[in-house]
Amino acid sequence: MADLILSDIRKSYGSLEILHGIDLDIKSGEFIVFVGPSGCGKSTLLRSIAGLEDITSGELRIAGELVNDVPPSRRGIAMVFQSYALYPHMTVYDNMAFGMRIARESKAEIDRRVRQAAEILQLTDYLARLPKALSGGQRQRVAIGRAIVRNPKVFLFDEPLSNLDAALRVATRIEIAKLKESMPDTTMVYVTHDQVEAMTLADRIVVLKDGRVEQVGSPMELYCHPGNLFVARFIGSPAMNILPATIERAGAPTAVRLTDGAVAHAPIETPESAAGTKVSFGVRPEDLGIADELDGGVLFEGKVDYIEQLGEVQLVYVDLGHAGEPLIAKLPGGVPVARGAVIRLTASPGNLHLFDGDGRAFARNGATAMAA
Amino acid sequence: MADLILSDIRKSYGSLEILHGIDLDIKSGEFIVFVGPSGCGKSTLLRSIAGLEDITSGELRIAGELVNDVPPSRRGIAMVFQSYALYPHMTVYDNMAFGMRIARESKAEIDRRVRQAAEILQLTDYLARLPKALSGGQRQRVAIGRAIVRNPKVFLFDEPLSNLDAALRVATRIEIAKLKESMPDTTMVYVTHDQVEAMTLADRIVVLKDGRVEQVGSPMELYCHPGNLFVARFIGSPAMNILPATIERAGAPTAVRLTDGAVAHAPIETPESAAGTKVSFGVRPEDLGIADELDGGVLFEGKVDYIEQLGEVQLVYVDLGHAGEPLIAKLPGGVPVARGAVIRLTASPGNLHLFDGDGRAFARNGATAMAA
Amino acid sequence: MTAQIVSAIVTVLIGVGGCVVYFWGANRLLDLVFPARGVSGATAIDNLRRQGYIRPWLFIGPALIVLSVYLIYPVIATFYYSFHDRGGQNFVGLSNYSWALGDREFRQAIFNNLLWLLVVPAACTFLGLVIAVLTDRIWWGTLARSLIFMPLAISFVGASVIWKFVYEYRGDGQTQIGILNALVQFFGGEPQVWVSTPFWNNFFLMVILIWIQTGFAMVILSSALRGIPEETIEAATIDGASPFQIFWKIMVPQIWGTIAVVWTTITILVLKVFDIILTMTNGQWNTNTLANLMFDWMFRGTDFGRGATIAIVIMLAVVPIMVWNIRQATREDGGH
Amino acid sequence: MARAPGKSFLGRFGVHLAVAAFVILWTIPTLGILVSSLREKDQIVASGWWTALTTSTHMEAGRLASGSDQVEKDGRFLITGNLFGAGDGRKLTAFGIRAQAPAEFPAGTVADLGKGTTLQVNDDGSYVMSSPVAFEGDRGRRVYYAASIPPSFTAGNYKTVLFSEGIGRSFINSLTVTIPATVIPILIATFAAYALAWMRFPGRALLIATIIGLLVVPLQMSLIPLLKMYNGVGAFFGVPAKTYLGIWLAHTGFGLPFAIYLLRSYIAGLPREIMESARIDGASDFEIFVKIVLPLSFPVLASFAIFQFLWVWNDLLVAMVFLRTDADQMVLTARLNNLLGSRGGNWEILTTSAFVTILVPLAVFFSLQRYFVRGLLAGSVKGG
Amino acid sequence: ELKFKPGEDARFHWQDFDDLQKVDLKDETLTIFGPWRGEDEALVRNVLEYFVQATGVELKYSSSENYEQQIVIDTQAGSPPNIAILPQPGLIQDLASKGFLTPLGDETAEWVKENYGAGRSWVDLGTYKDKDGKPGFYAFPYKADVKSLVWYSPDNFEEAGYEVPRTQEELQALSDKIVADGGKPWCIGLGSGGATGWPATDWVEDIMLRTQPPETYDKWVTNDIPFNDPAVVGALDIFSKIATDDKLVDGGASAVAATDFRDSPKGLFAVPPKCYLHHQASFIPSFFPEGTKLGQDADFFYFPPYASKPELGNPVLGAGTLAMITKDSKAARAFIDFLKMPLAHELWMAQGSFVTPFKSVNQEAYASDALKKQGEILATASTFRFDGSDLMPGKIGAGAFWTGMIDLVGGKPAGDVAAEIQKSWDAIK
Ligand SMILES: Nc1ncnc2c1ncn2[C@@H]1O[C@H](COP(=O)(O)OP(=O)(O)OP(=O)(O)O)[C@@H](O)[C@H]1O
Ligand SMILES: Nc1ncnc2c1ncn2[C@@H]1O[C@H](COP(=O)(O)OP(=O)(O)OP(=O)(O)O)[C@@H](O)[C@H]1O
Ligand SMILES: [Mg+2]
Ligand SMILES: [Mg+2]
Repeated sequence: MADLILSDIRKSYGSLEILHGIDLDIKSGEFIVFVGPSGCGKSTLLRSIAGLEDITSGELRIAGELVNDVPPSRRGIAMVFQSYALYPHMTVYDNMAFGMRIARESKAEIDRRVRQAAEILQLTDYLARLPKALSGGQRQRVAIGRAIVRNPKVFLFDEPLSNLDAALRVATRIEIAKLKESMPDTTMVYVTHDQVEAMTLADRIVVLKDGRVEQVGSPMELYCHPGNLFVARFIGSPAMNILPATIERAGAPTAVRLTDGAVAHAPIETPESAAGTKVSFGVRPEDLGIADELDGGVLFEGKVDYIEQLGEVQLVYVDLGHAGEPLIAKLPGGVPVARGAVIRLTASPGNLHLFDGDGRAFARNGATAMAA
Repeated sequence: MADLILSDIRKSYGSLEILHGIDLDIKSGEFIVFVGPSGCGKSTLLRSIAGLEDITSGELRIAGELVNDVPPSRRGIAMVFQSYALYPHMTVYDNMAFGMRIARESKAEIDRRVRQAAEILQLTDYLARLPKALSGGQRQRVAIGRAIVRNPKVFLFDEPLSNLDAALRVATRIEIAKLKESMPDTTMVYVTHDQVEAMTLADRIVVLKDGRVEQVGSPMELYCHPGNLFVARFIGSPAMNILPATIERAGAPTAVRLTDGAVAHAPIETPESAAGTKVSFGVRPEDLGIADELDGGVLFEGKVDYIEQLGEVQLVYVDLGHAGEPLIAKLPGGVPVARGAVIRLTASPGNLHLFDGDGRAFARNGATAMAA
Repeated sequence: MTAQIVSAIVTVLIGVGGCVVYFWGANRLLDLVFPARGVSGATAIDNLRRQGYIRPWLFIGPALIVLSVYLIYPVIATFYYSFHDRGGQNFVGLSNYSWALGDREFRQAIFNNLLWLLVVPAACTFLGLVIAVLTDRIWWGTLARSLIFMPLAISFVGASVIWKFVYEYRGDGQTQIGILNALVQFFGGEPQVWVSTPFWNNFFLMVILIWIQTGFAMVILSSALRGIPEETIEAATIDGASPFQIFWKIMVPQIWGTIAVVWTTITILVLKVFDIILTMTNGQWNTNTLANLMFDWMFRGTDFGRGATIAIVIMLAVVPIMVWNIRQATREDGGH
Repeated sequence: MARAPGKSFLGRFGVHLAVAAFVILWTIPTLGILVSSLREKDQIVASGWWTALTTSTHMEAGRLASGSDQVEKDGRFLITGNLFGAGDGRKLTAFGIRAQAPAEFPAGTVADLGKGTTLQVNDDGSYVMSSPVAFEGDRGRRVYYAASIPPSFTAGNYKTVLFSEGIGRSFINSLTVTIPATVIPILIATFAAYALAWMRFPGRALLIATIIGLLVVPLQMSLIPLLKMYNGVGAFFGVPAKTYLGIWLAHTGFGLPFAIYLLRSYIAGLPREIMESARIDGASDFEIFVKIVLPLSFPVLASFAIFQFLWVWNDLLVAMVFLRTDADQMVLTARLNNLLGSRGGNWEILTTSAFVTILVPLAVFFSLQRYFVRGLLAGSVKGG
Repeated sequence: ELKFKPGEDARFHWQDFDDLQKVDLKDETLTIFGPWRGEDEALVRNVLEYFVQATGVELKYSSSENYEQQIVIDTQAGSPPNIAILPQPGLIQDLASKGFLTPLGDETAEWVKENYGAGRSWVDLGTYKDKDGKPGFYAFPYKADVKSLVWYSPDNFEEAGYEVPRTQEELQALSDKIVADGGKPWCIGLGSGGATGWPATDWVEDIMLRTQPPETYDKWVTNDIPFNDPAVVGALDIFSKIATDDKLVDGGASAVAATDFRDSPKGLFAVPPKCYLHHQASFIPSFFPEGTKLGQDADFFYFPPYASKPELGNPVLGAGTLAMITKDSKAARAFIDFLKMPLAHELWMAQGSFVTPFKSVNQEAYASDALKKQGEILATASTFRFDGSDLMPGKIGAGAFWTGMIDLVGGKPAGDVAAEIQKSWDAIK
């Protein structure tokens, strides 16, 4: 039982406020992922939870207990540092065993758990080395290993996989997922930049921006119903295409007119008052398709500017003619497109997004959207 | 003009050989990406090129000149370190300006270039800060900035984007691509773990494993024609599914029988002698589809073990019944699959891969394969 | 007065400036003689290589010259004297050494020195470390450090006065002006003549050096402590380590190199210590040490031969430390 | 900023307590001489310095005025006067006329000295001795008394020391010796330490060991050969043998082994990537040294500077040997030393000069403290 | 500034000053290195000032706490001062034997013999062997200390009805009486930091001179009789009987070695007195409590001889500083000549703390009666002997002897102590 309650957490360095009042309710056993642009305060928030930073104001409760003044060692946490923080004078083995030795676990138990973690992280060959004789990825794995051999109530991970190669990353990610499954009561808080990690691991994702929570929700919720423009662009890669548009007819569905004249009908309810207002129209690159293949009418037409081949898919950058960023479409690798050629794209209405002038999403009739 | 020629480069730490004879021919202006599992020697190789490690044996030529004994500063390189290596006592601005100041560039020029780089890397607000007051990602950006303000013949990047968030990563990646384009003569050597980076940026990718080159080729070449099992599994995410099989009929196309009886016909030429031998059969998750939707016969049938929802796509883990890793299929997000249900999968013959007992790929009649 | 101050400032500027000019100028000169900028690639690289051979010597050159003149040359002279008679004129072979071996006082001094070597470096380093750690993060740490540093700033003569007022003995029943005896008396004990209590008086003398040198250890160690990466301490805190465990298992190992430096320096200082002994007891009551004995023979006995012989013995005592340090230095090389 | 290990109230309190204990232990002896330096010469050896802070009772002896001062009044001969000087804070509680019974009579009582002679001493020290017959002799009678002495301090010792002749000049001389003798070894040693830590050349390990070995060379052994050499050089070039340059170099030589040893061990520990990065940025060794190594070595440079400053500042022997002893070159320690009597019993001068000389090093210590920066390397490299 | 205006005070031989003015040393420098610091330095500078004013020489006087060390270094390194003035004959002997001193010549020796009280003794004192073993007169005595003094407080004596003793036997009786009265006769303090022990050597030497003929003393000092000769052991024994008897010394035996010699006389003036007698040389009044008036609050008597040994007369133990030429020059010679003038002595006599055996000086010039009395003791001495420990080699006289004394007061039998010292002596032969 280790739920985490953050109420109005603020943190300043000198006069510079980094966290502007974070409210968060993390249930025991939940897997929470923090995402957000670099420098938005993820590490700071994590470190505040760990007790490594004194929070300037607000309350932090772990398992119901106010821990504002409880030292880190008494909070029952394990943490993977973004900068590893390995003990430079200890071998990999000792780095991992340190916490358990402190807790006076038996030699045999320590050995068992260290070896097991080393196995998972493919570190068995390096157990006797000092950190300085390790590669970047190996160091990161040691940092992870150090956390997972312990048995805390709360796990804190600060970008634990950023230096790992794809295969190892997948493997470790799965290990973390399994770890989570094997300890259903353990709460995990995880910072990452990797969409895939966030999507696959999280029960809920917390999107941070400039020290504020933008949205909290399950991965699918964030993907399908981003609460605002920021989240919409932040979740998903490449980012959602956002275009200026005007509401032609409010209500449900709403009709919007794009700059180049095309009209899209989205199953989104807008208040009557919104009619005629300028809104942002969003569509994800992967929701776009070649117009004649799909049922809807042509939404976009433009010249192919640039193609990025990614193997099974390709990213097509389409110049819509008017100034602004190119539209990106993610098309299957097989679709023949040529640079410079004109391309017509469309998307199904259920995959369209609308944001008001302040960037807030219009409420959507969820069910219809999904079905469409 | 700065081509790089590595001949039989070896590097040992004490008695431990890390690089076992690397041969590589990098043309001037090429963008080369090193990939490989963590600890395979990428950083070491990069550092050897930079002159930070004395190579134990072999020859290294930059622009035709043997540089084994040339100090780093005279090799005309810029490098981004995996561990940042920022000057802790200098502000971000000074960190970036340092190299140019040493080169006695004019104040105005320094300022212009530093500000430009800061703009690109979104560091303008942090120019006056010391590294210790930066977030992980910000530090990494400073490290990149430091390299790009200089004007070297060869750029060396050691995982420059690993701490950046998706949006910034894409942006920086594109900046690097643009940078490359704006300096067609500058050679770039880039270490990354990120498939997408490798695929989008590289002219050629070098796959390393345990200090040896496994394969060198353009991204598509490696994706479509992995030279061996290691490369096949390493390139692409999730990794290619590899299954034991027996060659039923050699020649072109080859027929192989999978463990559970299905027979696949791949447009691959195998020598007659191979008939009946055990081989490895490979198919990428993204090349698999639900059997009844595609033309080929059913290749795999199994129970859905686990589904990972990634938004536009989903990863389906299929238990094929016999021991071994589950088969992974990457299916469009919309395809309805249910955990526990039986699923039948297939793939088009052009996307099948065959590897002999030693893991080497059988030569494929490239053109036919692509067409199929 | 102003003229004096001005001339002092000029003198200082000349002294310091000359030094700066040398380093800057020598490097400049090297760059000019073997230019690396603005010449063709191959020449530049050749020149760089040449620079690489020469530059280290430019860097250590002044140090080497100064060391040779001020230390190596005297060492050689000492060595020479140790084979000569009291005036340094007649060669006497090894007789000074054989004298030393047979001399009771010499053996006593060796024994005392061993005691000092066992106790003082360990105590100073340990106390210095503990104080450095404790004062590291409290708000009045700087003040506390300054107070503990203060003994170091007091000259040896001053220190001996101070300790006179600590160890001073007055007959039983009289007003004690030594605080130690006053305390003893206050608690009903009998005042002691601390500096002449056999065997233990060595320790009372050691206390003085410990009192002085702890500040030295503290200063160096506290600058080293601040170099420890903060995150490793944070990580250990999270790992549940107590402050004690963090101290022993995380901080101490990371500044081990500095501890070794401090230990070595104090060990060597102990080998050389004589001021305290000279002013407090002059080696009487069996408190002599080698350095004081050397001093005695040099300036009281005016026997240069024997003085030099003892000096050579002192220098030989440092050989194990040198060997250990060579090892250390070569090991670092591997790690770099 | 992260917190101190151990955040509990008890933990923190314990730290403060422990530090306080150390500080007290370390300061008591020094406090002793500080107090002593503010006391009268005689007081210093008469009672423990800690009693100086409280009122104490002392047995003292005084002499009455001699017979030549007597007046005749009402047929009796009177000698009056005061045992205490004007403005004296002492109070007399009892007096006596025999050394064996010094407090026989309470203050103010009239003591019978026999043969009709009486003596009355009041608590303010005033007395009246009266006798039916005239007093004889020119030696006044001795009386004994118990006086309670309020805490009394004097700045006299400091006046003696601070206003002694030539002290200002010596102060400047000391600075003239000390500043270059601190800066020069730092410069020379830092360069050497950098070379020994980060440059490759043959014989490096051996050099390091030699330098450590040289730490042990006893200063006293070096003086004679060096002075001989100075005299030789001076005679050869026709310049004085004893110059500031000479003493700077001498102090430099004596301080170098420790400086190099200390600095090398620190500089060798700087993260290698930073140097590599600078190297790639095109910096030469000289530039790396000046722009990277020097600023990053501030903490250790500051520590060494403190020590070297101290040693030179407090040094007497080297200064006496390598400098002339006239006003032009006499350093502060030598000057203060000369205030001491030939037999060195002037505790008040010793204690006072100990405090006078301590001030400058303490100021140096304080001002260099701020270079003991925490986390100087923070944020530069990741991993570890 | 001259302290006494030339020609004005009849106590001084101003003629000397006029003579001195005939010596022209305008372009000369004279460096003098002496043992006097603090107040003494001021006094000696006053004297030197006359030399400077008269001759025009540029004179540099310096001293140092570690002057022994420094003179060794300076002479050895070849940059000695012109004149060194030292109180240790042992050290001078060493310098002479290494050839660092310039002989003063027979006429000077002759002069000393003629003009000084117990002149022979002083000449012997200044005569040392040079490098080749040839004896020569090197050290000119200037400023003496009388050591055979016992200090007391006249008031205390008066009150208790004690008389100044004239013989050792009377002294013994007095001591017994004091004990019987419940007091402690002696204050003895041997503490002197690194030189702890030396005051006891004065005791022993004084006792030696009172129990043995001067020839034995001389042989002892040169080790012609061993240190553990019964004659010496006897003297040690007499001293140890006093110093180790808790009844006889203030603070008890254990305080003897621990008490600083500078603090120890203060016991005389304590209320009530801690002791009644203190054996110490003529310099000690500078360590009396501030305001103590010599002659009134404190006085001394001559450490008396044994009535049972009339043949030994009135021996005096003393010490003094000796001037020598360490670097010859015209000015150095002139300075030695200056020291031969009564004026050079009188100028210091008049400032106090100076005693001289020079017979031609005007005794009226003494600053106090006490000094005058000391001067008389010196002038009327039947035997004068220089402090023996200063005559012994440094390692003994300023080493083993001191240590031995500490052992002695610590309770070690006199015979063992003597044997131990003799062993050290053997070791340096
Ligand atoms: N100083 C050293 N001593 C011994 N082995 C070392 C040393 N430095 C690195 N190694 C080993 O060399 C191998 C290659 O290291 P390198 O840093 O080149 O790996 P990498 O490919 O960059 O890995 P990563 O992607 O994790 O950064 C690793 O196995 C590492 O453990
Ligand atoms: N010591 C400090 N003083 C001032 N500002 C700081 C300090 N440490 C961090 N910051 C600032 O606080 C902000 C949040 O930092 P934090 O490390 O939490 O970011 P982050 O979200 O973890 O970023 P990243 O993904 O790049 O690691 C950043 O803008 C950073 O510059
Ligand atoms: Mg972070
Ligand atoms: Mg790497």
